Amino acid sequence: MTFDEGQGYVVLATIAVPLLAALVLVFTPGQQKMLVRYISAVTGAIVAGLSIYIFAAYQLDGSDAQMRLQWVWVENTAFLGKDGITLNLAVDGISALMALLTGIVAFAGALASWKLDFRNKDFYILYWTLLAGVYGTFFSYDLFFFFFFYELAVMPLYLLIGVWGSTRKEYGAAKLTLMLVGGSVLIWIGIFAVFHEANLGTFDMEQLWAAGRDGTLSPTFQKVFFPFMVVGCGVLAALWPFHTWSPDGHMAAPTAVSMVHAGVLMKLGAFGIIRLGIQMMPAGAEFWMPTLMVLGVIGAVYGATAALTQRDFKLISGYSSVSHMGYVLMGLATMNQIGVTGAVLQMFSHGVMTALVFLMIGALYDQAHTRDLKDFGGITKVMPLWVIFYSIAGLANVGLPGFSGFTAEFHIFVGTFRSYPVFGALAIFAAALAAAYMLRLFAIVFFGPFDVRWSDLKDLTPLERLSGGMLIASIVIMGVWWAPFTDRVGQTVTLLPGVTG
Amino acid sequence: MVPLENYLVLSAVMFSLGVYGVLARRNAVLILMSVELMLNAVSINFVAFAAYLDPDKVLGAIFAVFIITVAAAEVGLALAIVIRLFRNRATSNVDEAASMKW
Amino acid sequence: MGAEEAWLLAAIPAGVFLVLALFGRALPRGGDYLGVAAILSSFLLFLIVLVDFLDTPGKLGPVVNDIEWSSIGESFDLRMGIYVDPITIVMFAVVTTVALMVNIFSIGYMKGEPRYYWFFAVLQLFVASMLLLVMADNLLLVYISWELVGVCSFLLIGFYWEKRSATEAAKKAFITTRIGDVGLLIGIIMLWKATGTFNIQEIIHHVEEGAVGQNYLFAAVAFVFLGCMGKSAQVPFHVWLPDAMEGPTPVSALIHAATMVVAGVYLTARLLPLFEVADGALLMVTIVGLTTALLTGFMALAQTDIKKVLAYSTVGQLGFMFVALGAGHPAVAMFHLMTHAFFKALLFLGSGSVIHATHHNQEMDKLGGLWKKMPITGTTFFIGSLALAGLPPLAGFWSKDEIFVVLNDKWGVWAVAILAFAAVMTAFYTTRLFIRTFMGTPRDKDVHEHTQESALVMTGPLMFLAVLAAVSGFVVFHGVGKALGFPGGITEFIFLPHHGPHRYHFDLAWATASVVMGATGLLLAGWMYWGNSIKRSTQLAEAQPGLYDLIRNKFYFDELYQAGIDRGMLGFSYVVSWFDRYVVNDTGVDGSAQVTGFSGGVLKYLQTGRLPNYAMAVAVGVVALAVIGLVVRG
Amino acid sequence: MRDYTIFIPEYIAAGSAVGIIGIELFWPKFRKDWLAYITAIAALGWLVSGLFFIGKDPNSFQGLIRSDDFTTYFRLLAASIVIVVALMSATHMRTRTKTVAEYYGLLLVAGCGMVYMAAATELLTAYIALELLSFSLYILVGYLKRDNLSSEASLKYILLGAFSSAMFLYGMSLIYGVTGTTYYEGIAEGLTARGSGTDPAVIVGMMLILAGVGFKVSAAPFHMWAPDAYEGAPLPITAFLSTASKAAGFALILRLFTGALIVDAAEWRWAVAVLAAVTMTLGNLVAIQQSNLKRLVAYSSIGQVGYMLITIAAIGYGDAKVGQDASSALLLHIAGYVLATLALFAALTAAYNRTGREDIPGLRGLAETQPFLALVITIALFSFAGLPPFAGFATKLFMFQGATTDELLWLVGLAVLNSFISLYYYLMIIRQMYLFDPVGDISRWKVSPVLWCLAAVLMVGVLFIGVYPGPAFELTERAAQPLFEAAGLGSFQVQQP
Repeated sequence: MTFDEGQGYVVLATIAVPLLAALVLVFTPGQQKMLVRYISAVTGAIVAGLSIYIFAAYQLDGSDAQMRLQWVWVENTAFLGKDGITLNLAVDGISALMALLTGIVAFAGALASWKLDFRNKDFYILYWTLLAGVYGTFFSYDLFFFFFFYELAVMPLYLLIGVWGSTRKEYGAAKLTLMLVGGSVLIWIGIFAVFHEANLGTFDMEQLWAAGRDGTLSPTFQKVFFPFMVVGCGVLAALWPFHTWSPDGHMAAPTAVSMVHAGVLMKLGAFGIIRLGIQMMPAGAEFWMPTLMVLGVIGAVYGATAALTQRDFKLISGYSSVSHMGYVLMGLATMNQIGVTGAVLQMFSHGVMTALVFLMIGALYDQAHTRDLKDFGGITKVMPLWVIFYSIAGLANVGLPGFSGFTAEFHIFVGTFRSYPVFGALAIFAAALAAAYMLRLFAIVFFGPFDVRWSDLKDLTPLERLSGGMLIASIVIMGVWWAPFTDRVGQTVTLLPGVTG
Repeated sequence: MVPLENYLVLSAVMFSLGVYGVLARRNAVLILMSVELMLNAVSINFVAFAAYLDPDKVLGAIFAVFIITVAAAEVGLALAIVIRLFRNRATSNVDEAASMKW
Repeated sequence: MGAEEAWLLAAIPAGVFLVLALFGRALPRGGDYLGVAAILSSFLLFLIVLVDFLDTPGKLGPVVNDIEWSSIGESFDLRMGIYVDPITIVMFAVVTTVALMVNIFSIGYMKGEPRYYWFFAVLQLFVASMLLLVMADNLLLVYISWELVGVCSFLLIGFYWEKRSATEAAKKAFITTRIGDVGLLIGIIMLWKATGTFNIQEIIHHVEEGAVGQNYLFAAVAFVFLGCMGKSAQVPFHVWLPDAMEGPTPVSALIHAATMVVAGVYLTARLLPLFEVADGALLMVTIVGLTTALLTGFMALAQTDIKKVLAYSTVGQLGFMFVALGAGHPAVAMFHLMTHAFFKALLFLGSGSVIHATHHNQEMDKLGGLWKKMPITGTTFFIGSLALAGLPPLAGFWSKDEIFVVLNDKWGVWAVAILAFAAVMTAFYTTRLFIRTFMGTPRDKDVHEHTQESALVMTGPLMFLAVLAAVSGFVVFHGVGKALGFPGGITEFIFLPHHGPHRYHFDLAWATASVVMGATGLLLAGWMYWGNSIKRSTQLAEAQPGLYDLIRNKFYFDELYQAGIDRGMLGFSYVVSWFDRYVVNDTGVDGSAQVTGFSGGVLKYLQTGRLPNYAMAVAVGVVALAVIGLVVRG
Repeated sequence: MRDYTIFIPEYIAAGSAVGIIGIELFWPKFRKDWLAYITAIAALGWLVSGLFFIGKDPNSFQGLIRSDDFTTYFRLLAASIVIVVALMSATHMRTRTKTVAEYYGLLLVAGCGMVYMAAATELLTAYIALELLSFSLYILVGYLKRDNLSSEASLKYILLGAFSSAMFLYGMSLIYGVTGTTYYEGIAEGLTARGSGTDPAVIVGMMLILAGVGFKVSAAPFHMWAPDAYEGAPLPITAFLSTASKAAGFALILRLFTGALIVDAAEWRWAVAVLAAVTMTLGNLVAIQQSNLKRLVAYSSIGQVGYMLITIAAIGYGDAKVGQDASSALLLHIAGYVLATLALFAALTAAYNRTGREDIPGLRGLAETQPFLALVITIALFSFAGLPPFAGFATKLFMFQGATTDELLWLVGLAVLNSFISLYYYLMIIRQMYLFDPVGDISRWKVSPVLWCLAAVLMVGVLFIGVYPGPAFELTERAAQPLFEAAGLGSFQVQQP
């Protein structure tokens, strides 16, 4: 076993460990709530460790996919030829970063759910299943498994939100699930068409990408089916106007689910656009990217504008996610190295900071049982640490230098400006709107006269501090010293077809 | 010799009459009889085709025999069910047996 | 240790910030001594850098030290580093000196305040960011530190967050400057797009080579200038600065008078070669500066809050600096920047001393006759006021005088006239402020009785700054400069490479005119307010009620903005929210679900439960298929 | 050469059926649930004897019956279904009727019918097999004599069944008239020899045949009987209807359409596509509005039929390779679908035994009172909806992929859209189980061990096919291979790139 193969098993472990945890939990008695928590915490720690390892061990030697693991799954059967379906796991610069994000957020989310008491076993089973799906999607180099894990990540959401959620949870859960699965309808169709058109008898993505590059998938074909892939994935990435699950879904979701969903799952959509759109159909990308740019800009401005007057914490975050994912789409749509890198960085950045925001909202809501901004005031007095954490997330959200948001948005702005100056300017303007809605929240909730009815609020628990601290560390590291991130992402981005220098 | 077309027309007419009966009748027994009419039309078809087209002249005839047999069984079964319905509801009108819908 | 290591200046306060932010609460006295020590070491380092810089062979060449920061493929190479040149040195001097004074002053002023440690922590962060800002060699780093100082400003304005007004002011400051920053970032990226680099010197080089088209360059420069206007509170972005006075007074002295608000001036000075190449850019700068100087002069006339008066005067003085830049003389602007920093910090700290002594009373109407009670504060404040009014031989005189000279050279007499009027108003309201606060008889006995002179920890910085306010103007002279190590005086020390040095000449005519302006304002104010009387001014206000209201209400800028935000931005937001809820969501998303469900509800009635209908369906199906097969396809 | 050995498995099944009826006839006090277990054991014997046929050379009985891997596949499927349904019925039927021997006997007989529908290579044989299955089902559907709904369902089913088999027969007679034979191979030859050009008799005959088989698999608009029959039938029979009956229908269709009618594919493939589109859309849309679980499953299975029909259309549109691939995938999907359906019904039966309610709110709070059943139901429903890691995802993906041709991409798209719609009503069921608290008794209750094991095994099966579809897919590929060899099109090798 070579070293690279050994690393392949590390990659496999990121999928296997959560699944194993879910399986172990299935056989854990539901009354043993503490045991369930410990299992989950340990799993989270392992997964985070593996993710950090993968990120750190990713070689900056100019090669693309590394740490490969290849197991034949189904081949030479019916229409499946050689390598028809393989469990083909590998890491590239983009997925290395996404894995890091997932590891951190998953661990943080597992800790954040410590307080959960109602059927926590079932919760964690679904939670870890979801995360296995997320990891699988990021690492799969096989279209079948890519989509398999993609759907696997979406599937548990209905129950996670429906059972453990809050405000209008049934509606939110159903809408979220249906919209996401509705998006994958388009992906299904796209997959069928691509497989049929490429006629290679394999779901191996690298072969399909090659087919996309060398014209086996004709330009006309790519133009027709690119929207299927991109809109399908775009729903998960809150592509305007398919974003409305985001506010309602986030409002309904429990803390950890919001964290993972906004933090990681939405990134699957953008990731899918890279994998299935840019990499598979470069000609289609060239044709459609201006349209995606327009939608991204609309999303960015629209989300920020709508967030300006919301009164619910989670609605603000929901709309702000729409806005930030708009940036991601813009970055991808630039089709130049800087913009696409920025988009990937923004995926990470938005992931950690939104996870932090939702963690904080959860910490408040668990005690206050209301999320109406107007109910609060001067919270700093009783929850200073909470305010500091929230502020860091908020300021990262605003794109303040020193925090990850800036690093990412800066690259996106530069990339966008390069190709579409006017949209770049609009995007920067939307960032100013972000300052407006965030500061409005700060001003109303953190500051001003203290309302005595909140004297009983407790500040963050040690676990919340730990999970929040990890997220903050990621935010700050990326904000201050982003070379490790750009190096890895850039290495892959430069190899993407159609992405210019 | 009577041309084949005559048989076919006869069969078609009988079949259509059967279909009409199924669609128009409300009494389960009458519907059953209409179905028998249709089956008989099929039998005519088979026998006629066998006589005119099949070199062995046997396949169609065998088919007809089987159809008759199966039809008999079918009628037996169906009548039993109709009777049970009648016992339960005191009617053999199919329109009244419509408690399951939508 | 040399100028290459100037980054240590910023690193030390930054480190102390982390220590204070994390552990300050647990430290005895909130760790204020750490703060002072950090700034002191920065100050000392500055002196080392200065000496090293002046000793550098090759005559004051810039010092560059940069490292590879990040890169993406071949296309995007980012280097970060420091660039130390005379402009930087001057900024170092201003920032470290004033910061040191303010830190010491704050020990007395902030005593007993809640979150004492936090105040010092953020102060350190501010100093670090500000120092980073002035030594950054590229626009990206400038933007980064630019935003960081903005956040510090936000945090410190909102220091008393329990007060709704402080919170609102902080928000306003942040968002207003942020709008300017949008421009700045756009401008930076436009420049990058045209030149492929963020490095300031390289950009200047490319632009001077003519690599950028005129219109494009003007647009880029105008956007950058938008950011400068926001940060330096130029009309129409000036609204945040007076409100920012909600913060603790030392903060007002350091951030909102001496250092942060001059960042715009600094950046414009730094990029002035671009402004010179772009047609009309200098005129734009001049117009903005003149407008600001004039309008804020008016606004300051009717203010009764000590700090508000000073705030408007700050904005006005920043206008002066921009005028100097608009005239194409960064050296003059930087000179005024420096003298202004000293005397304005002095004034703010002095007003802080008053406020502290009177238990947070800053309304002139309740003060008066404080000189006797607070002799040191009064004296130093007097020196500061005269410097602001521009009377010789105080620092403000020399720098302001130079501005008139270069303005006249560049744009002629009409501009000078406007600025002169502003200068007269400056002298007027400064005098008014001094008289109403320190002279006459106390208007509020209660306040007056409890007032006593501040402790040495506060008066010490006042005295130090008073000395600087008095003498720092002399650095303009060749002799003084030579003695200090930069022969030719400060204007020759700071110059744009291709301009060649500009040596200061004392011009008696301009000096006289300048003195006349100051004296006019001073006498006018004395005539109006001397002797504890506001009868004359009241009469004046009653004579021109419309004008008075206009000035008193600051030309209704705030109201206009408020309406714009409420009606425009928030209204738009409500429209978008409504659209999102009812059109996109309820109609689009839920609607399609309902249509689907409804069609199911209609279709299910096909299942009538009646057998003949079922049979009919079968028959119809067959017939339809057969007909299609025969007719349509056949 | 008459090789009767190919009938051995069915001898076992039919013999056992007679034996079981005999037991109750002569020993009326015999425990009813034991009869169920005997049936299951008999079916197990049937299954085991069927295993011996795997991989044997194809063998034809007088050109009427073909024993090949395709037959074996459906034999194994039929035996498995019978085992599961018999076990399901053990507790369910014990309290609901006085005599159950015929019930189990007919179950076995129906299974035999299913096998011969798959094995028949001649029209009359196919017809007899079809009627064997149908007659058994007519009785089984109406087995609850005192239940009004059961009788009504049976009546509707038999009358419509007779009506449609008359149509089917009329179609057969027309084909016979055109080709002069009833053997599939002969028909194919006859149609080929007839040359090109549209013959009205052929078209009408094919449409009538289509109606006949469409009725069997409940394709719209021939589906009307299904919801009512499903609702009226005892729960295990509903399970049988939606699995065995459908699978048998498709077995017949595959044999007939690939063996006999493939040469005139241009005449029927569009009709199948249209039927598929109508069927899936109607089934799924109407399913949204159902409140009775059985009816809901009925409509949902109608939707499933729509998906499966796409492959039939693809066989018509594509070449032999496409046909082969599509039918392999179809067989795989049928396997997955059968597993999930049986799992669902095993769980529903257990729930019904406890609550006696068959409407959706009857499942309210099941996650609290019986989490295992809730889990099984959820997995089955997600499998229907095509979500991983359950069978439905992989099999549906393969089936649609196999059916994707240039002409049918639109239909595949519609199918995916429909399966998305179906998720909505599946979620409505899951919602009742998980999102709401149980009403009344909230204590945990126990499922009978048999049903528990049954559900567990089926659930594992669903998961296995979903996660590792390879072995099953290879199996179904082998099962589908004889179809295209027997058609006289010449055997072809699956191309290995």
